[in-house]
Amino acid sequence: MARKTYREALNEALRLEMRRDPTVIVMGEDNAGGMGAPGEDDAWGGVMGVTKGLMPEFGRERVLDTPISESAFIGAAVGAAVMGLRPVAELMFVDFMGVCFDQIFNQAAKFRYMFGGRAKTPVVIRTMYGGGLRAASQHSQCLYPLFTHIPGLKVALPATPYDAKGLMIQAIRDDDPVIFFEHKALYDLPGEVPDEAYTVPFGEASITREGKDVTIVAFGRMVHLANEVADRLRRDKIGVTVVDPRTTSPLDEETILDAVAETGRVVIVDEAHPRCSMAADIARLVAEQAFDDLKAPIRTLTAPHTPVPFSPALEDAYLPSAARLEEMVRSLMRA
Amino acid sequence: MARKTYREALNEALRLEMRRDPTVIVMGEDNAGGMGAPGEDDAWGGVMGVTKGLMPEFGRERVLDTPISESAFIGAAVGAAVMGLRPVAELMFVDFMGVCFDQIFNQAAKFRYMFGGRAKTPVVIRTMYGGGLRAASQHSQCLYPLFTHIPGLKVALPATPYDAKGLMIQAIRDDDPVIFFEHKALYDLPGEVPDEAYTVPFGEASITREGKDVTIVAFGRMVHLANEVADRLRRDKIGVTVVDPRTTSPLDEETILDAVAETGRVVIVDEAHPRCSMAADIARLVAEQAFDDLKAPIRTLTAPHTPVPFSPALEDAYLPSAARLEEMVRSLMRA
Amino acid sequence: MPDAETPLQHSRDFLLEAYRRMATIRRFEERVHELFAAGKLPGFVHLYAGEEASAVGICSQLDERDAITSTHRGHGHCIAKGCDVTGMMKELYGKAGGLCAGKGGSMHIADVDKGMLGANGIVGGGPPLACGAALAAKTLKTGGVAVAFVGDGGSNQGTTLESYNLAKVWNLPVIFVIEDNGYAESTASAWSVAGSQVGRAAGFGMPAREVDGFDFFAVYDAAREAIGRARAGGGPSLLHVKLARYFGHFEGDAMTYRAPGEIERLRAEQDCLARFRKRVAASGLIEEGEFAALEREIADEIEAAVAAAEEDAMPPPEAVLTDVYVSY
Amino acid sequence: MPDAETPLQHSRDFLLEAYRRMATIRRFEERVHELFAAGKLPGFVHLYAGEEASAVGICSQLDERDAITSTHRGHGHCIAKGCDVTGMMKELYGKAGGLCAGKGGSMHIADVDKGMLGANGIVGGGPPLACGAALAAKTLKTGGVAVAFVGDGGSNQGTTLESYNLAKVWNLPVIFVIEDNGYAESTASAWSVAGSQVGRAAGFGMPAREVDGFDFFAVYDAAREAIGRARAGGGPSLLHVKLARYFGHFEGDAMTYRAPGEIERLRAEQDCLARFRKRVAASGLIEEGEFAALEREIADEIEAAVAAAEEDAMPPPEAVLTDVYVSY
Ligand SMILES: Cc1ncc(C[n+]2csc(CCOP(=O)(O)OP(=O)(O)O)c2C)c(N)n1
Ligand SMILES: Cc1ncc(C[n+]2csc(CCOP(=O)(O)OP(=O)(O)O)c2C)c(N)n1
Ligand SMILES: [Mg+2]
Ligand SMILES: [Mg+2]
Repeated sequence: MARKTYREALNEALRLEMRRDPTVIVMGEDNAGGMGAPGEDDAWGGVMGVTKGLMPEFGRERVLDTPISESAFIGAAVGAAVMGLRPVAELMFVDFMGVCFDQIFNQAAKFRYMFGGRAKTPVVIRTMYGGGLRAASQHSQCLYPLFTHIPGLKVALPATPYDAKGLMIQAIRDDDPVIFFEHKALYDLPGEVPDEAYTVPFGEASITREGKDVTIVAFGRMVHLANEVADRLRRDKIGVTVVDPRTTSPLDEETILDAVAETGRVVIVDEAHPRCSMAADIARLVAEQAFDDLKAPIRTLTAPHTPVPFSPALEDAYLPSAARLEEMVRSLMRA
Repeated sequence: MARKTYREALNEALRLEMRRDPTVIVMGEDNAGGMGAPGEDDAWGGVMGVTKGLMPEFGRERVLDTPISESAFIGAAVGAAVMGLRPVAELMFVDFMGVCFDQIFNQAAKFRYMFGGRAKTPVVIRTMYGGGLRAASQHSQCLYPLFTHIPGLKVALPATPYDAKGLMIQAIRDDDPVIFFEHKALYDLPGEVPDEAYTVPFGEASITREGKDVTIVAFGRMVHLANEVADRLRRDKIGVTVVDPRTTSPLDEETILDAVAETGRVVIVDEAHPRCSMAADIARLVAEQAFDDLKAPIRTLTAPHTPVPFSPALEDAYLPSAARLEEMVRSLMRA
Repeated sequence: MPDAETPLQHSRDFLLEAYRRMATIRRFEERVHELFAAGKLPGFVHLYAGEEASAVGICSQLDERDAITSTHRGHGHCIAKGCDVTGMMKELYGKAGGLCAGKGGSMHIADVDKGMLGANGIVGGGPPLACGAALAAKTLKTGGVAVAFVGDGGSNQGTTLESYNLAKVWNLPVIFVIEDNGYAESTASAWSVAGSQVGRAAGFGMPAREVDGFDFFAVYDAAREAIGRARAGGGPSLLHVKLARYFGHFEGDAMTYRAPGEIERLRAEQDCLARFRKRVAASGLIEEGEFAALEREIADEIEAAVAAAEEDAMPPPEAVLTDVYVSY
Repeated sequence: MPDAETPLQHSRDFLLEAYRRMATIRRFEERVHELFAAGKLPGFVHLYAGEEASAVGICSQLDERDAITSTHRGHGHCIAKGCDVTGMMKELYGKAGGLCAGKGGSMHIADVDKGMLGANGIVGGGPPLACGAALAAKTLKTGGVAVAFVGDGGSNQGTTLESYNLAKVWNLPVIFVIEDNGYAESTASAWSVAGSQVGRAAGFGMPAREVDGFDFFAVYDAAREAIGRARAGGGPSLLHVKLARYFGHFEGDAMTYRAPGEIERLRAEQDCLARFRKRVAASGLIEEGEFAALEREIADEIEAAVAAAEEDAMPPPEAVLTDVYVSY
């Protein structure tokens, strides 16, 4: 056990699985870097350095740089998965899904079903999401609700280095297509991460705080806000349970419903836009299946129905904050 | 006033607006048809005949056939909108969004915001959606939740010929990008449609049935199922209010909340997949803002979390049916 | 399928088998045409009749290491790659015993075990997948190649064009086959395809040839070169195969955009089956009577497939929920 | 910008104005580089320094009827198309008075009224939009043209390649300018671009030329021909402009993938400003001293822009919610 960052945890997961299984390959723009260039090899290791060092260990045959042609190379990862590889392809920012979504949602997601169960597509698509880096409208979106909507895809959203590693190893070993969301503001987050390989199973939520008054269901980076608020409210004797579903598809409905049964109050915090979001999705789950447990209206905290603004002053106002979450929980306790 | 089909209503809307405003142009694959071919001109009028007859009246300069290059021509419609035209571009089936989504959700949807309010993008993207024609997984999806999620887009889903015409005219005159969803099983549906131009404003739901016991919120083709169920239940003295939001973005929250306040029970019926759907979206709205009005859990009826199957036996089991909707309402009354 | 010595010195067995495949496609499609008109088949159906020399000229040189991706017009590619016609017919009926258990239908018919990675409802959906199949073959060193069948209309899709570049940059064993039947729906390729297919390939540094798609042997020869190059590590190639479809874009299409008499003339003068028979009969290797016998056999086989499909059960409603994931 | 008689007989005014624009870009980018390093500027910033001859060589021939689409590396295109540098600097700071009211930032900087349709955070985002601007000009008969600036990396995006075909099929007045600075992030275009830019254009039947992007006059001449063709209804063209960027892919990039001394050599031997000065001074039309005076003026202008940006207010938090729709 050692302290590692979210980035290091991901790198380690990829490295361990590549060592274990020769069919695992990695591909993406500048995933090694320096391809065809006169300078250093493995010059980048991906734009955030997550794949750094893999090429020197596994060679260019297993760590492939790509042209800027997401449809072609994500589609190639999908096709290769059907034919026996376990590719991990990087869609650098999830905001770029618009140039390659077909290969993900009509091909990878549907093959097994359309082919009557006679195919499997063990592909992982790693992608970066979320706000906070002043990266503006086309590089800050969450968009996991769009992928969660699509049957046939699995969607993982690790909030911690531990989960990042365990979910990534599970994603690679999983026989279904997995969209793996890495929050760009979490790469430097440290945490305890065992050195050996382990998996975090999909569809198992993690309960990061326990309390009897309010349940907060939080996704990705929002889990840290929720933890912070729970810790703060504990001092005022308000008990908060924080549920981090870790994967939105499959979704651990049971843990969420159990928590709500216990607390009777629920706040859902989702960094995505509000409409047809995970906030809405969980609200539906609870309102349909745990209605009689509820002591108060369901509350949701999301980004507003606007693109992500550039200016720091605006982005700070845009993102869900711990302060607003805390106020929402407090107001729910008063209701 | 005359009886016209949904298809004719759409055609008339396009024709009237093209006559009124020379900046309105129409484009899409085979929207006239027969381009470069030795046979008939205007050979198709689109794959469903919606644009038939426009080319003979307005010429090839205003009714453009396109290569199968959705990114290029949908993007061209978007760019032309910024530069002074009001293009109506056809994305034949919404299932094809995956090859051109970027131009819709990162470009058209975000220009106004990213450019600080200093641009407008009056483009309409017409697209066909929905099941029932045995068109299988890649030609039967709904997908309007994905577009509803995106700030900057407006999303229209007419259920009747009257609304089809009025919403289309509104969409063309609207200064924001509109994704216009036409249900493929409704094109032959007849209804009363005035001959002159009129608009149905966005964000105004239509109440198609009134009753005091249960509210059904229904979208697109599902509105007809809801009406059928309401009529059947009326005989058993169960009063059903049916709300057809007509546009999912903007959404007429007030009419929905008023109806729920009156009935205290709500069923949402959505042909889309369940996760992060409009069913979830409305459930959130109600559970958050009308919780105290509720006498029973919110219920939702959607397609399952599976791709759309081909076999008629399977597709019939897949699609929400009036029988299941009726049973759901009845069980809610018993609860 | 047994391999041939050189293109013009094929074995009798090879020729009979090639003809069997082409004639099976033709018969299959003609029966589907009738069945659709009779209201027996649900959904959208696109027929391959007229184009048989392309699928068979190419797939007759592929084996179980090799994969193909197809289009919405996929029946011919299926049969050429060895899919079972009874399973196919059942699939078109939406029956439980179909190749895809009734879930895929004509537009998504597939048999991954046979290296047939699916018809595709998305124009341009196949080429990236073919790059992937080729990458798998290259990485796993199977010696396999991948063939992406693409229509003239599909040649304008960005996914296709990107794939040319990726295949070249990664030096993948893939062959792009542009089946140019002159139309994408009602739109002529003469209008929609700027430049030329061969010129485009050249622009990406990829060897390419235009091929007479009515001539099985021309297709065979061109494909032989391209497949050989791919197997030898020489990277991707493109074939621009010019041919024609005999039926509408989809079943139900009135085809008013075509010239009067166009199809009749094509059938009379360019039919790939007729040309094959003529050429082979001239060589003396196979007699006309043998072809006729083969055709009767095939007709029986297709009839049996139809009967089996008619009799097969619809899938049970519960099957809606299965096969979404391997595990969930 | 005043137009020139023939490419090599430009007026003094034209040359001064062209140089002013190029030098403004250079100075702007150098200041942004410093400001970013000093932690003054948020977000992702990609600098255009080194490539000035391309933006100005082309945009100096455009007027208010004409539109351009840009890339993530958009500052140079903005300045060349006449955007206000103070508004730009404020935008980079995320201030209320920015060209996009602080909502866009470097990656989405735009001024639609000036025909600058935006930097673009999506590689390949621009070319379809440029086709649309060209279509609008054609339909409205304004005589306008559209220019899509694209990087070498962006030349591999399907959206770009599709646009070549659409532009040709629709005969649009659009010019695709591939600004090939040798790299897409850390990846060399020598590796990622199979075939050639000119060959690709030819594959789509589009006239194309390779151009020395360090030479303002070479760019000007090639663009003149392409723009003239487009205005005259002759359809699209492509220019493959070879040039180099002086800074990293984005600010913060250590550029270990470049050869040691590469940038120093480029700056010393190929600098487009230096070459411009040398050539013009040789002609006797403008003296070195005049250039120096111009540069001091520009430096003052940029300093004033920085000061104004520093002083400008942040947008109020409520502004998050505005400008999403015209009405909702
Ligand atoms: C992305 C996408 N766009 C449009 C369509 C609708 N469509 C199906 S087939 C077809 C024409 C295809 O033409 P071509 O590629 O020449 O193949 P052919 O039908 O001639 O075999 C079109 C436009 C589609 N299925 N997918
Ligand atoms: C669709 C998409 N893919 C990837 C990226 C990430 N990205 C931003 S710039 C860039 C390199 C672009 O290279 P090039 O087109 O040559 O432009 P240059 O940076 O050299 O000016 C990449 C990969 C992106 N913004 N959009
Ligand atoms: Mg065709
Ligand atoms: Mg570059």
